[in-house]
Amino acid sequence: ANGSGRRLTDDEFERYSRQMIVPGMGKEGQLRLINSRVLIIGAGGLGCPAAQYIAGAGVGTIGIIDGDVVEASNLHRQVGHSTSRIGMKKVDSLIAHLKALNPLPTYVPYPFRLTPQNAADIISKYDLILDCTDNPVTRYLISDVCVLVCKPLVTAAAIQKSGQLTVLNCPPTPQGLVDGKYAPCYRCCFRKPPPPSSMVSCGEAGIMGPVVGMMGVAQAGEAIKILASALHIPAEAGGGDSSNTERNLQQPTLLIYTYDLESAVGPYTFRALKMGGRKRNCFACGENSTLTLEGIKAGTPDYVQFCSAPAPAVSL
Amino acid sequence: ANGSGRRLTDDEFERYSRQMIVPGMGKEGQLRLINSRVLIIGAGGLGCPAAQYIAGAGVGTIGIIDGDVVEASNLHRQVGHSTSRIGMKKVDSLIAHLKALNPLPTYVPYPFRLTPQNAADIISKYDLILDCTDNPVTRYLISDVCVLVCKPLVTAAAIQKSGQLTVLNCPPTPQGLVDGKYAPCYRCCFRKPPPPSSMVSCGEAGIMGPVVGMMGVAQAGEAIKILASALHIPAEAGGGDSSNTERNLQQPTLLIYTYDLESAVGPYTFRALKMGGRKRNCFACGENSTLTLEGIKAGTPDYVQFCSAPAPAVSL
Amino acid sequence: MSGAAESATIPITVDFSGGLEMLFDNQRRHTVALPTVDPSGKPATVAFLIDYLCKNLMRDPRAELFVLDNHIRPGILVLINDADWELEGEEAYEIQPNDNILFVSTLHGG
Amino acid sequence: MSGAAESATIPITVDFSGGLEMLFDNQRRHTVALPTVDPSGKPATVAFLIDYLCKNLMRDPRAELFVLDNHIRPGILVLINDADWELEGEEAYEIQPNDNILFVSTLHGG
Ligand SMILES: [Zn+2]
Ligand SMILES: [Zn+2]
Repeated sequence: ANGSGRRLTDDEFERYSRQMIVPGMGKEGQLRLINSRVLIIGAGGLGCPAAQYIAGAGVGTIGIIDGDVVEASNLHRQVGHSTSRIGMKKVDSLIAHLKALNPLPTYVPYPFRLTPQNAADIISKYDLILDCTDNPVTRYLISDVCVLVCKPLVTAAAIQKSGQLTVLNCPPTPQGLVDGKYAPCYRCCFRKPPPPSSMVSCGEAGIMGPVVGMMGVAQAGEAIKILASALHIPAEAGGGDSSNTERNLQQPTLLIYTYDLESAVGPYTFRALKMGGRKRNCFACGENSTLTLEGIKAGTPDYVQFCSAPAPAVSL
Repeated sequence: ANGSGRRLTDDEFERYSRQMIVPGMGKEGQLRLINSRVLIIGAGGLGCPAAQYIAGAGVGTIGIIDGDVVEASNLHRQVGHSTSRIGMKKVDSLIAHLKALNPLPTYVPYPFRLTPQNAADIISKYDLILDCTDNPVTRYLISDVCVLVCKPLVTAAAIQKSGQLTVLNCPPTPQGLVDGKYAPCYRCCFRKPPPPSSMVSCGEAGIMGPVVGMMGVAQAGEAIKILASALHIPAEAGGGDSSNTERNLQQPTLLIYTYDLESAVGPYTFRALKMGGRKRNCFACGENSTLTLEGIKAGTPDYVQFCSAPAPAVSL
Repeated sequence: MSGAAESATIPITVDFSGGLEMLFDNQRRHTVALPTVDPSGKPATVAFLIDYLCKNLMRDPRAELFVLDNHIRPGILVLINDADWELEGEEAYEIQPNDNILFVSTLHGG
Repeated sequence: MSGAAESATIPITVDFSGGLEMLFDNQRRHTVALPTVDPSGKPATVAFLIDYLCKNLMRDPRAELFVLDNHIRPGILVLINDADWELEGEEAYEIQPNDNILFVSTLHGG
């Protein structure tokens, strides 16, 4: 994916000139973006702003998967949709917006839910995955498949006045490789889901638009830098280098955004938390993992059951 | 601006429900937004994402001022425009996008530049100002007028891989009042512009889309919290309280975003810097200030000259 | 309270984020003077801190949103001075003066 | 160099942001062992640090992008431990061990 053998067109030169002259991007970085394939899972509050900047930057192929349709109550934060497209599949609505912004990329719509049955086929077609979903069942599924098909994952979440973001499995390392220092997967960082009773969706708990917007734009930012600088190519295979520690990949940062309605931006608005590396005993990427693509397709693990462990009947 | 005497319509209830249920927002916060007037100065890389979330949240009146037209090289970051609207005034292009997102607010287009002659008339019609411009001449003008007509200002800037944001003059305090603790203006924090030779525009130096996008969304976030929680109403006049220190307003935070193309988000990506309060000797808001609206209109100070102090003929 | 040694304490800050602040007076940062030793006389660990917070700082009856079976509930990250507690020894980590302990519930909305 | 006392030094970190890092080896953070006293024997201040950085750390000939007339150039903020140096005494502030000094050029693009 280094773009050799392809030149930029005049259209591309004009459209991308302002980011190509940024030190560190250049024609090389732009060609890497053009030759890259990004999958955005979820076309909601995270996926809309993320997709705008991914498309604007000129990523060559952009897949978007979501089974929902646009509702009026989405529009305060899902800025890639519109009032006239209420009732339309979110995937089609968002792609209509993105095509108007930048007609050059290839857009691939998947107007249905990601499932254990279709996940590997879809995810394996892309170079980098953005987790813009809204539920732990899908989050664990995405991460497991990313481990098995070796894809870097930029994951984010937001609810009410809090947002979180982290870069996982980057560069991707085969399952079971735990010697040395490798980047963790979602399960390494978040071993178990919260009990369902302690969870609420954005529909039930609410969400401030700029909170989820910040996280979505930040996801696009991380994706663009990974692809433009080839941070997802392991050092051995060329393109990266061994100073992974300085790149915040082996022990990635969990970014926390706390939006306080009663005070302006301040010292605690953003916190950068240091996560551990890949875990030897991780269910998905660890050395004795029994996780396989065939198993996932056949229903093992059972993601729904995993995320509905019994818990007290109260809600946070 | 507390919305008394006005009820939410069914349309509004449906559209804004997900943010109204966020603790601290409620119907009261939503009505304050609906009764508020926000002016966005600049419809570019900052103004586009800021406007999307300001409009989505339901701010009642949204003015947008910009004299430029849409160009292809804008579209990697100016996500409120589109390819088919290249050549159109940015103000009209952005408002077309915002109306499609949310038809309920009143949009007021100002398809020309902000000048010392028109600034006070326009700015005085709004409750809060977003500085989304791209040059110091306009930045100093905006701040000076905000001091004189008592408006809070959310200012941001971005270039290449760096972004900055701060909330100024909030709550607004009359010129010359420097006893006690009052919020600073732009000149209190940034006394002098850099020499022109050390400055470059986004056109010359380049800009990564997500960098300016993050700052624009963050501006919307700050504006929404100020208006929804009435942080811009001084304690004496009710609506605020005296714990201004905890609100990061008297000594505001300058947020710095550093986007490193070669490493993932990390401990130094965001920094929160503590600025001083209002300065006794500030040219604009200090106790012996001679700045007046009449003077500004008549050409004093000369903003262009102020921002072109002689300097070495090299560029950063 | 209830017989905790009143003698020496360790000054620390405890932060709650991601919604957990609702269980603790809606306050994101608490300054805590933690007893230097636990009731059995051993140095104060994170495990003791969690128990101490439930008994002394929690203003919400729903303790099960913070602890389950005497351990921090799944879906809550514990950060010791901004690093995942797994890098520091988890529950067994001995609290040091001026430590910052952050409890943050992981989010899933989007 | 040039006769600076080689004896005692103060360990500090110096950060550059907003484009200034380009003048300093494209590196955002530098660990600096600053002489405890300036050439005239007075305790090291921020003014001395600025001079020291120009002479010892700058890898770019365009010093005028960092200093003008022996002072930091307009449009650069100086932050001492994350606070505007105007809160700390500006150039006269005496550097303390482990201080973090950040130089950031103010931005105007948008
Ligand atoms: Zn793992
Ligand atoms: Zn001032």
